Amino acid sequence: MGSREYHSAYEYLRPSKKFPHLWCPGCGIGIVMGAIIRAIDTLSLDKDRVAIVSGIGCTARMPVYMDFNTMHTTHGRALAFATGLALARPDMTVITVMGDGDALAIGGNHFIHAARRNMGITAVIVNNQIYGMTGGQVSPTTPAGKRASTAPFGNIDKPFPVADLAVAAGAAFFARSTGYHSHELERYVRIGIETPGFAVIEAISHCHTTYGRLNKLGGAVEMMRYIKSNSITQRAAEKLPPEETSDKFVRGIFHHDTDRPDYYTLYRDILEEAGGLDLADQRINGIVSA
Amino acid sequence: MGSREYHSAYEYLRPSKKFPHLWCPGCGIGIVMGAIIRAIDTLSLDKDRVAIVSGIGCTARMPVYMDFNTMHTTHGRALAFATGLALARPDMTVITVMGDGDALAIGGNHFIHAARRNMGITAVIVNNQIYGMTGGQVSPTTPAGKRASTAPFGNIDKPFPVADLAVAAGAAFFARSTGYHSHELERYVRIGIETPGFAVIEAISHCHTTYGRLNKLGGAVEMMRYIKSNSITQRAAEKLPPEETSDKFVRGIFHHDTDRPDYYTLYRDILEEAGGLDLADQRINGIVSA
Amino acid sequence: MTKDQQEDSHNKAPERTRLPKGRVIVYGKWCKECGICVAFCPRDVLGTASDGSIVVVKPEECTACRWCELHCPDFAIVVKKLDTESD
Amino acid sequence: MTKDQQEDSHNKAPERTRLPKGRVIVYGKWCKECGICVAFCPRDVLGTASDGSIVVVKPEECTACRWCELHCPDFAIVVKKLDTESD
Amino acid sequence: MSTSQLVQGNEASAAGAIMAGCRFFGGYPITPSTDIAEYMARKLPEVGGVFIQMEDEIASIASIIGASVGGVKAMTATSGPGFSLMQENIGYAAMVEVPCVIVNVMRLGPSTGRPTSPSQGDVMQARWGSHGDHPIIALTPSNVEECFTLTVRAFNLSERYRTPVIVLIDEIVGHMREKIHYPDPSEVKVIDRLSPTEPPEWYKPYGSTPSNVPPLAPFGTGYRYHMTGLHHDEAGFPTGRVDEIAPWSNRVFRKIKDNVEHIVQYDTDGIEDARTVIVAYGSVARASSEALRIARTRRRKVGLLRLKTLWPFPTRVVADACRDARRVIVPEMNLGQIAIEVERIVGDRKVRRVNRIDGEMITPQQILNAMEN
Amino acid sequence: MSTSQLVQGNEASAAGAIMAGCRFFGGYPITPSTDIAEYMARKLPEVGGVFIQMEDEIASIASIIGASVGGVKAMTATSGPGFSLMQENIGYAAMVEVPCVIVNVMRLGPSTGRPTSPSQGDVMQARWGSHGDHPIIALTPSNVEECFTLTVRAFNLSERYRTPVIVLIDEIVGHMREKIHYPDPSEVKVIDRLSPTEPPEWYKPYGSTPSNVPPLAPFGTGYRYHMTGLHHDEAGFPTGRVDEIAPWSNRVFRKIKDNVEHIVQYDTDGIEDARTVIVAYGSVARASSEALRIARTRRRKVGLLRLKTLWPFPTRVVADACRDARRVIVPEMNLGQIAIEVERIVGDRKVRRVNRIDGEMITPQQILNAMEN
Amino acid sequence: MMEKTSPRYEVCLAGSGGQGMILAGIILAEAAAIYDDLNAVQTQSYGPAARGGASRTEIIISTEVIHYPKIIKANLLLTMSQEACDKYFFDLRPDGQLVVDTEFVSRIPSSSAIALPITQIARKVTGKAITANIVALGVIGGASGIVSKKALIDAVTSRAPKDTVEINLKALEAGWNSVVTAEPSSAT
Amino acid sequence: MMEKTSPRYEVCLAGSGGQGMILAGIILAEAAAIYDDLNAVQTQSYGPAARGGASRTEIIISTEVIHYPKIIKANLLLTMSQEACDKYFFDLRPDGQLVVDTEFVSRIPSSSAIALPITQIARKVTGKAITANIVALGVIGGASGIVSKKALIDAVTSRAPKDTVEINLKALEAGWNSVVTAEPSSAT
Ligand SMILES: Cc1ncc(C[n+]2csc(CCOP(=O)(O)OP(=O)(O)O)c2C)c(N)n1
Ligand SMILES: Cc1ncc(C[n+]2csc(CCOP(=O)(O)OP(=O)(O)O)c2C)c(N)n1
Ligand code: SF4
Ligand code: SF4
Ligand code: SF4
Ligand code: SF4
Ligand code: SF4
Ligand code: SF4
Ligand SMILES: [Mg+2]
Ligand SMILES: [Mg+2]
Repeated sequence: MGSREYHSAYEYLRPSKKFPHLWCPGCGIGIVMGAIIRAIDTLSLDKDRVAIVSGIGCTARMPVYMDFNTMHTTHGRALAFATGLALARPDMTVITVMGDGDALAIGGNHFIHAARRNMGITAVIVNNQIYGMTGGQVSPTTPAGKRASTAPFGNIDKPFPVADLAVAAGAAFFARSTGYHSHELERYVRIGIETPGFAVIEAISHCHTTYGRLNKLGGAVEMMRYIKSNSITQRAAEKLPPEETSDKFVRGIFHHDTDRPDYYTLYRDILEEAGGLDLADQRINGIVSA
Repeated sequence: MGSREYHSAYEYLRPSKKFPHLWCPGCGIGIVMGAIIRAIDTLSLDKDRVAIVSGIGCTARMPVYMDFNTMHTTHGRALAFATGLALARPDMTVITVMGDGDALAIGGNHFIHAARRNMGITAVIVNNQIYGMTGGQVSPTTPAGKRASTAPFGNIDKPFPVADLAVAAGAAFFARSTGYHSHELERYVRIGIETPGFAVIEAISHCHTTYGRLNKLGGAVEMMRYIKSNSITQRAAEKLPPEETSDKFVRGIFHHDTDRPDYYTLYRDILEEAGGLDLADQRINGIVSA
Repeated sequence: MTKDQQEDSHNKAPERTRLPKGRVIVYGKWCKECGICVAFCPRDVLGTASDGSIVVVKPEECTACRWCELHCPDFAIVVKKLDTESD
Repeated sequence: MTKDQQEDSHNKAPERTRLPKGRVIVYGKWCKECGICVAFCPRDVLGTASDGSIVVVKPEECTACRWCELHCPDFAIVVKKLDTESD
Repeated sequence: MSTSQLVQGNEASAAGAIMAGCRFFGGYPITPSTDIAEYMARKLPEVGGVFIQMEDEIASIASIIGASVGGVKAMTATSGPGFSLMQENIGYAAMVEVPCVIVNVMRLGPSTGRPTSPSQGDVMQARWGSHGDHPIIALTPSNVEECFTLTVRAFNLSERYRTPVIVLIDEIVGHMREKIHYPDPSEVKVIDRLSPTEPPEWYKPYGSTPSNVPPLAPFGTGYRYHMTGLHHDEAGFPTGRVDEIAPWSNRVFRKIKDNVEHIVQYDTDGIEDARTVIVAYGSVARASSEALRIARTRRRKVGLLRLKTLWPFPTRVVADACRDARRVIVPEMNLGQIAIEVERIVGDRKVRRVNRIDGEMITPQQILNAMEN
Repeated sequence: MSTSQLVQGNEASAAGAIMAGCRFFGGYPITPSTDIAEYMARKLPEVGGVFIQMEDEIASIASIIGASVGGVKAMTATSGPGFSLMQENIGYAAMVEVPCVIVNVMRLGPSTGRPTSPSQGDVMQARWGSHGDHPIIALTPSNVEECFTLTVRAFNLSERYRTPVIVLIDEIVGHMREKIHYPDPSEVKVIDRLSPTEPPEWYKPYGSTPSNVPPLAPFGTGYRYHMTGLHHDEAGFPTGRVDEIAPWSNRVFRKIKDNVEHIVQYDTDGIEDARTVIVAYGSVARASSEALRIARTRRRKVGLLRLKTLWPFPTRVVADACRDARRVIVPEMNLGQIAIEVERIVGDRKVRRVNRIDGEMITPQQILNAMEN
Repeated sequence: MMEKTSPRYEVCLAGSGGQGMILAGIILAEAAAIYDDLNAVQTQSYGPAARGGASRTEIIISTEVIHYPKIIKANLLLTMSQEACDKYFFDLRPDGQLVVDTEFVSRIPSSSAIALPITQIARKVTGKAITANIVALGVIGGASGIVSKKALIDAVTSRAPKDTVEINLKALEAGWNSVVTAEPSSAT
Repeated sequence: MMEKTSPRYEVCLAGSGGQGMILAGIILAEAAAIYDDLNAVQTQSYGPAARGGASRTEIIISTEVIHYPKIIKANLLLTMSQEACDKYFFDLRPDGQLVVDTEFVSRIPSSSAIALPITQIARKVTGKAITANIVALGVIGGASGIVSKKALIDAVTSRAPKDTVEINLKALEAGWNSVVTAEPSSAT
């Protein structure tokens, strides 16, 4: 992506009739999408061998715009579909993009099980702390006390500590950044893709249309400022008492285990023991070269 | 439960035509059931105000035999049913009994969300590391390398670290013991019930009929010995390097937070703010006294 | 068979005289003859008859520790304390 | 409006002369006029016209830092480096 | 609450629920039903009820069954994808005979389909979506007023017959605003489930009674019984005995079948001398009324049978209404679901289906066309 | 594999899948289907395939769709409760037109019911279980041999028509052991989905083609396209345009409807001059055959139409077979599901339903009784 | 009001998401149904959630029972975007009244259209472009005579958040006057 | 074999879970179908999973195509528990043969029953009570003549785990001899 006349992401977009995209003016999802695209570009992955799988939500509309093998599935199930695809086609890079509700409310079970198995998937969660698509309902990452259309008196649920949950469940990699810190985010996505096994990148984003409006946090610009000024690096956070960081967006790599083999690597041992390893490799080659 | 002629659990059982129960000779589930009953007895809870809710599995058959308000629901959903019951009837003590598959495979999402909300439920997981009811399939707690009917080459999935998962998700209490250590187990269940919010007690148990047979671990007696000699207290485990404890059943209280209010306590604030608190209390009294 | 009970100190009953401290009753209709009580009774009070049923073989050894009652998966064993102290 | 860019050191471009280092193109058909680029450009290169559209108001200030390009949610801004070094 | 208001169908349904005594709502947002959850989130706390947004639709339906077992009337609301996820537990509710109400605001399927477009695509699913044979009640409103009244009725039927009741609202009706007048709560007839009067030792939650609807004791009131999705005996305990399984099935089907006359509601417009009868429901019945009006200006003898109860299917009503008709038109925003039942009753030769599954409403003209050829 | 063996129905189905080219199985254990998963866990690794036990049935069906999109033939197996949970994603597979096979070994419902007892209670659910209108194919074997052949056929139909195919096996047939002879793989006709031949720029995964079944490119082969459960245009991208939604529906229903003759399989026994025709399927067809044998010894003119394809419903076949019959008997281990379709076609007056939902098999005698009165 | 030959009057308001068309439709229906005691049904079609895209609401007002709740052929069509104007113009009956906001609609398909800079009026009168929907409501009321001014005022007063009632009434007034003074009601 | 008047012969084996009745049924069906080249269908009914409770298998053997796969009226009923004997005796046809293991069945409802201490024989001959099902198989074979001894031997050999073939064949032999020497086959 050197110097050029066209947008750095252009060759990864589906511009023909898909743009302008459906997101609200200023929505952070587009920024995250840019970071994912640049991460893929940096790794020089073959577009034909990259799959983007999503569930349902504003975030989950991302695949429409990205020129890869793209699959927009059912709400919460992206990782389950991706698991089938990743095991059927270990030659491909499989990335899921999910909203916080998609990944952690209805999709919570697939999330912890994909982590447990260390499935060879990179999961980007766009956490805007709300259900954007359906108009601002409370999500498992809505902070306590914040308002949502289904939490008109303020949220009493405790939000998931996503990093802890992912790591406890078994993810090989967990990092958090924000749309504002798009360079950092890009880097985390890249490391996630490079990590064998299940890598989770939580991208804090803003939904001014619902969350911002309901919580009087202003428009896109104000919310980006808000996220920026409420974010803190993990290193800085470590030096502060927990009370002072509990309502901050702590950025950084929280966990990185490159030693644990991903699921298909272990499955190859079974194939070998059963005598089917060559057949498996042939099958995959057969599909690719057909 | 002083000295008497009849069995200490007798008054909590449904002996008429339900016994002998359906579990295999020597199955550990009955032992765990005894511990739960004694914990309830120790707390002198009113039988009429105790509900036992289960999903589906060998463990989930427990409620049949227990003389409380008992509900055998659908596979994996015990906590979701129990959530409705606990919120409708905060005057009751709601206990769920689930197998490892019931709680953590199909039921994993309800588990982490009940924990996140700190729902006022005590969840006893009978972890026999296998699907007993359906004849020995792999579960999310089957240790790596062990055999199951659907893991004939040995399990390649990593088992969940249940304590870490429960605590990360937000449980107020987590403890682990075994059927062999039934006194300790009883005590943990008691503390769990006393703790406001979501309390998880993992009871390691044996299924010699499936897990034992498939992994050549012998019958009920041999497996109880196996569990006993492979268990270790948390205190002892802390002194050992992680490699030496990774395949042990570590017993103890891993987490106990009595400060965090349970969900309904927080909900009462909403009721108060909306002006419906008295109506809510009246409604509940109305049901009870009708 | 190693004596589990001997390795297991917190189940060990204190040494006493020959007088039984407990009366053990096995309820045959519920007992499934799994052998857990027999294997783990710290005093070898229980045994298996030739037809598989559980019998009290050394009543006098019973310390009324109730291990058997608390671990019988079938609620098929009751231990009655025989000491004179009232409850 | 506080100047975010001034608080934000890692986005601050080094001081240069008046010669623009980048040429900024806003693609009107995709731009939704959200104002992000305007608000955060560290050099105030961009502004909003009276009809809401985004215009380059201080082309000479552009350092080609590409912040705007990387953060435009609509992929509607392109920054072309104008320096003489070949790429 | 007793002057006229301009109210949305979804909101009227939610208001009806509260008026019927609903004090628990467990739900998961989904277009076009979300207004119901949002209304409940605001209003239930005011009346001392509990609103909870669950983690998914499976948990939502489970939570309302749990609440109902605790003695609290409970409801959830969803749309197609969520309704599919609820199927297993709807069957559970039917099996354990626990009252609860499920509102499905139908959008265009299959799958994610077109979330904001109307449809009547889930009518057969309401009947057959869960595995195994079980009876079900499903009601469907045509206007905002009925969103209110039929939701009240859904609760009443559910309590009276100890059964899950489904309210099928098409997106048009759910999102439509009309003037309605909420009745004073004292004017609303509210039915509560029977509680046992016998002492606990004698209580049989699944006993045979003349009405075939045994009383249901709330948990925590001294009746300690067992509830299971396995086939069970009269006391609620699992059974494998054919002579206990068969009576259960007989009873639960009879409790609905014997009361079809009571459960079924419909209205008719000029079917007495009609040569052509339109059988319709939901918003499509309104297109039908308009077609009727126009056809009459052309002196055609047409009538309308408008169904408010879809399940149990009003077989006798349809048979009677169509007996003398030469043509029966069944317009539906699906590919012909109720039409199958109508064909079964009147024979498939008489029936003209008018269908549309592109997310647009059926127009009066389409129905008029079906009268012509 | 080519001598005679005594094989269980479930196992024959699994063996058929592998023979048809299935190389991915994602499943979740449930009685009485678990044998299929267990067989796959042992055998798939031998042939280079992937077996994975997923966390639940929703994930199971999702995983097989994902695998199929990757170009690998895939299957799952379940029973009633799991089948209910799969409904949302079955609709997704129909919407995105991705081939996959779902085996449902039917047990007694509703709900948990009686897991080890047989039933045919999920027949209508197979057709209507997912929300919104969508076509489906469902096959049902009566013996172990057919468990094998119809599973092979399920894959072939699924690949040929780009559609999910459901194999409904009742517990009797699934757990029954009979002698069968596995064919040599070379004798088995295996159909693979069409892959595109045009260059990627021209490829339309949902384009209109004469067959109505556009080719499906596996992911990762140079055709980068989009797949969505929203209504979509020919290229696969979401659309809200009526003129793009309607053609999709037309095409997917036509791809099945136009090929009903090819999809439908059945056999008949003496229906030519029968006054009484039995329409049956699954294990109940065997009770029917026995009843037929006995009735003939009594010189009765009875015939049997045995269905191997339930959906699309063989309307013409049933109409033809029953045209001259005075009575049509439909015995089912449910409360009358296929009977509804038969009544729709032949009129409800002719039809005698013979039903049983207590977990016991229908006996020849019950069917004989239905001939008498 | 409602002094038409047909008892049924069909209104369609169309624009982009965020322009408040649906709220305007609700207020119009409420004015007719509650304050003028007519019958009214309001329906809407819209894209996914709150994001841009086309948004459209239909209001049927009648002295009689309203069966069909959707437009058959509109008596009045207000469009606030070119896309909506192009797309929905054919839903207008030949003698129907088209109203456009000239800020967004430049190609006007009818010579008898009421073409006003609605959003500009809003900006001018209230300083807020988002009150354009209320200006539009005034225009519709004034142009069609289908609801009384008083009913509109009451409806706006009851629906608008307390602290915005004043500016919204200003917007309404401005809209109403823009047609009642500018040109006679085109409703026949 | 199969020299009956009716081509169809129905066998029912019933006992408690864990007694291996279903496996015995499978071996019998396999002996008939594979090694004697007859037709055979084996079905089963059982409670939840591996735990106790009643367990029952039905085997239909025929020279012709087998339609109905279940027993109509059994030609032979073997019961290894009193409960099973009480419950299933009425499924036996009047001229059918009852076989009971006297270790478990004391109340025998038929005077023409073959009553043998099957499990005891197993214990005696092989030292393992779990081979009782194979002894029973021998009894059935010997008593009914429905399958050849060779077929049974082949079937047992192929189904039994390698290291247990020998003791299982011993059990089979013992069962077979117990009836063939003890009393003539009761099959007519
Ligand atoms: C089974 C099912 N339930 C509910 C919905 C409705 N729905 C669509 S998106 C969504 C949540 C969106 O929130 P999130 O995942 O955080 O994504 P965002 O829109 O915020 O990016 C919901 C509940 C659905 N489509 N399917
Ligand atoms: C929806 C659904 N899926 C699958 C099953 C089948 N099933 C019954 S119990 C069980 C698992 C039992 O394992 P676990 O929860 O560990 O309990 P255990 O029997 O070991 O106590 C399964 C998969 C079911 N009943 N319902
Ligand atoms: S609703 Fe929120 S998340 Fe969705 S596009 Fe708009 S700003 Fe983004
Ligand atoms: S199968 Fe296992 S878990 Fe189930 S009752 Fe038997 S021993 Fe217990
Ligand atoms: S532990 Fe209980 S069931 Fe087992 S042998 Fe002893 S008394 Fe019998
Ligand atoms: S109470 Fe039981 S375990 Fe203890 S000594 Fe007596 S018999 Fe043994
Ligand atoms: S950030 Fe992009 S969309 Fe927003 S105003 Fe700037 S160019 Fe336009
Ligand atoms: S590249 Fe963009 S952000 Fe950077 S100075 Fe130039 S206009 Fe501003
Ligand atoms: Mg979100
Ligand atoms: Mg288990």
